[in-house]
Amino acid sequence: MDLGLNVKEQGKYTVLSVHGEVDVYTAPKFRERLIELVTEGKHQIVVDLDGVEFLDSTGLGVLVGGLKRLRSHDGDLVLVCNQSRILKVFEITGLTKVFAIHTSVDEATADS
Amino acid sequence: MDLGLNVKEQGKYTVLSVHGEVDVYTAPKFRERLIELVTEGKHQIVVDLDGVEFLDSTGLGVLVGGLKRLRSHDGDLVLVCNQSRILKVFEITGLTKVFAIHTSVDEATADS
Amino acid sequence: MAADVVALEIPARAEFVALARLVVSAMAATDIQLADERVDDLKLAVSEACTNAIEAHGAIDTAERVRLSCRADDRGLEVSIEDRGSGFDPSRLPDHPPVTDPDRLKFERGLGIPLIRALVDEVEITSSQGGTAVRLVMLHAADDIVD
Amino acid sequence: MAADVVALEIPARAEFVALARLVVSAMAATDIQLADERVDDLKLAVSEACTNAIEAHGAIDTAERVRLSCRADDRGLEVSIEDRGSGFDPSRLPDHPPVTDPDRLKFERGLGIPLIRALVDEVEITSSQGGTAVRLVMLHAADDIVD
Ligand SMILES: Nc1ncnc2c1ncn2[C@@H]1O[C@H](COP(=O)(O)OP(=O)(O)O)[C@@H](O)[C@H]1O
Ligand SMILES: Nc1ncnc2c1ncn2[C@@H]1O[C@H](COP(=O)(O)OP(=O)(O)O)[C@@H](O)[C@H]1O
Repeated sequence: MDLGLNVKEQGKYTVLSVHGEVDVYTAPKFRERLIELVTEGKHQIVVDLDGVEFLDSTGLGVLVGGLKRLRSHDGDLVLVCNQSRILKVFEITGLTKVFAIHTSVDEATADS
Repeated sequence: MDLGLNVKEQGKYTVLSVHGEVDVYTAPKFRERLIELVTEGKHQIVVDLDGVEFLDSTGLGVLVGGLKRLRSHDGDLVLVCNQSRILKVFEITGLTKVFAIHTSVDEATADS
Repeated sequence: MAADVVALEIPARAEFVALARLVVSAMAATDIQLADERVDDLKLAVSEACTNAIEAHGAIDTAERVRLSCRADDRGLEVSIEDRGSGFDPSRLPDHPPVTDPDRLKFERGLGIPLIRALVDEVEITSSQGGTAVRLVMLHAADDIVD
Repeated sequence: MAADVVALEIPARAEFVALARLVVSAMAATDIQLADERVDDLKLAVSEACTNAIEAHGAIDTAERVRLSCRADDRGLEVSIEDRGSGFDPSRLPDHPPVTDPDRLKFERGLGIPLIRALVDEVEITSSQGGTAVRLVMLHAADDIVD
């Protein structure tokens, strides 16, 4: 099982697109990439979840950890997600109130 | 798991395209469709295996059974197959010498 | 319909959780009465429970495998996940702060069991010092059941 | 590398052979040393052996499940398929007529075990009146082995 991670810059934002399954096996790779980006000074991060086929609580933990880290740098982490089964997981855990969730990368980076 | 079976006429030939996995579970459906065609008087049959993801000895048995039935009606059953992993199964079992195997439906029906 | 039971044993390592999900998908595919969305919910719940089981084995460093059993019958699909970890008390899990509280961000973990409870129709957790069994049921007709 | 072992038990019914293949694929996916083509060959061999096991249970009408065990280690991937059917004598299977003989067309069956033997690196069949065990091995480096 593979997790794909692609990074591109869009205006003042760094867009991290995630592909594949995010679970306890693949989450460490995702977490490391996020931390790397923050360390490189990218403090406005958009995580695009539209290529994600599966996301469990370990994946949610990586996102919450990333958001916390960015907030401590006065940065932000926002999401792009249009898949109902993924959105549902954010709703159940109340994380829709913690993350700004956009319908496209363009919308998420509109103020660039 | 689903087996897809599509029939079309091409000149004097009837082309049966098989999609999905042919194993002990799906082979009966395949066998019945072939027998139906022969019963309807279709005696020149091309079985297109290019959409097949898996084929085991049960599938080979269906093809051998079909060929036998058609030969007894002075008909024929020829194959279309370009996938090496499927061709390998015909080679191992010596069935490449029993079936004419073509690289396209057009080639298989060229004398239509 | 007689019950179909598939049993699976996996090494207690992270890379095998995907296999548990795969078996649930495959089992669900033979059960046309469960909508895709409900199968996805069950897969997520199974994945959470397997992750916990694997972590429980990791904590005591045992080579024992984690056992899954999937049962399809008239009622629905039932999946049990069993481990030989040191157990826990499911009634004493910490509550999360309300989502409006900034403290919420402290919680990178502890979302698994709440998710499981929200996603499937029946959850039964039996735990002792010798291990934990989580039984998850997705019913064919959840609407018939009074919550 | 310590061996990883995954065990699977399936109802002895045709629709579960696909699940056996799926588990072998998933197990093989964690083993980067096996080329895709060799994994396909192993899947086909496992599928043939499971089909035989399921048919053996069907013949004596038992509700027992068929057991698979997949083991990945340094040597390669090993899959065992066990049934509780009434067994057979693998050394006494009929030979097929040569492919040039028109009689060849009489053989719609009996291709499974020849395929298994041709596809995997090691095959061991142990059979008695109480059941049959087929052990299939796909080695990482088949070339090192003298045939
Ligand atoms: N199978 C288990 N064996 C032992 N402890 C468990 C098990 N499942 C859950 N727990 C305990 O319950 C806690 C909460 O689990 P969960 O809600 O899934 O969140 P997380 O696994 O992210 O901590 C775990 O941290 C663990 O202490
Ligand atoms: N697991 C088994 N238990 C009992 N008999 C078996 C088993 N596997 C194979 N056989 C016997 O060997 C024969 C040949 O098997 P095979 O080559 O796979 O072809 P087929 O299954 O198409 O007959 C079967 O017909 C059956 O009689």
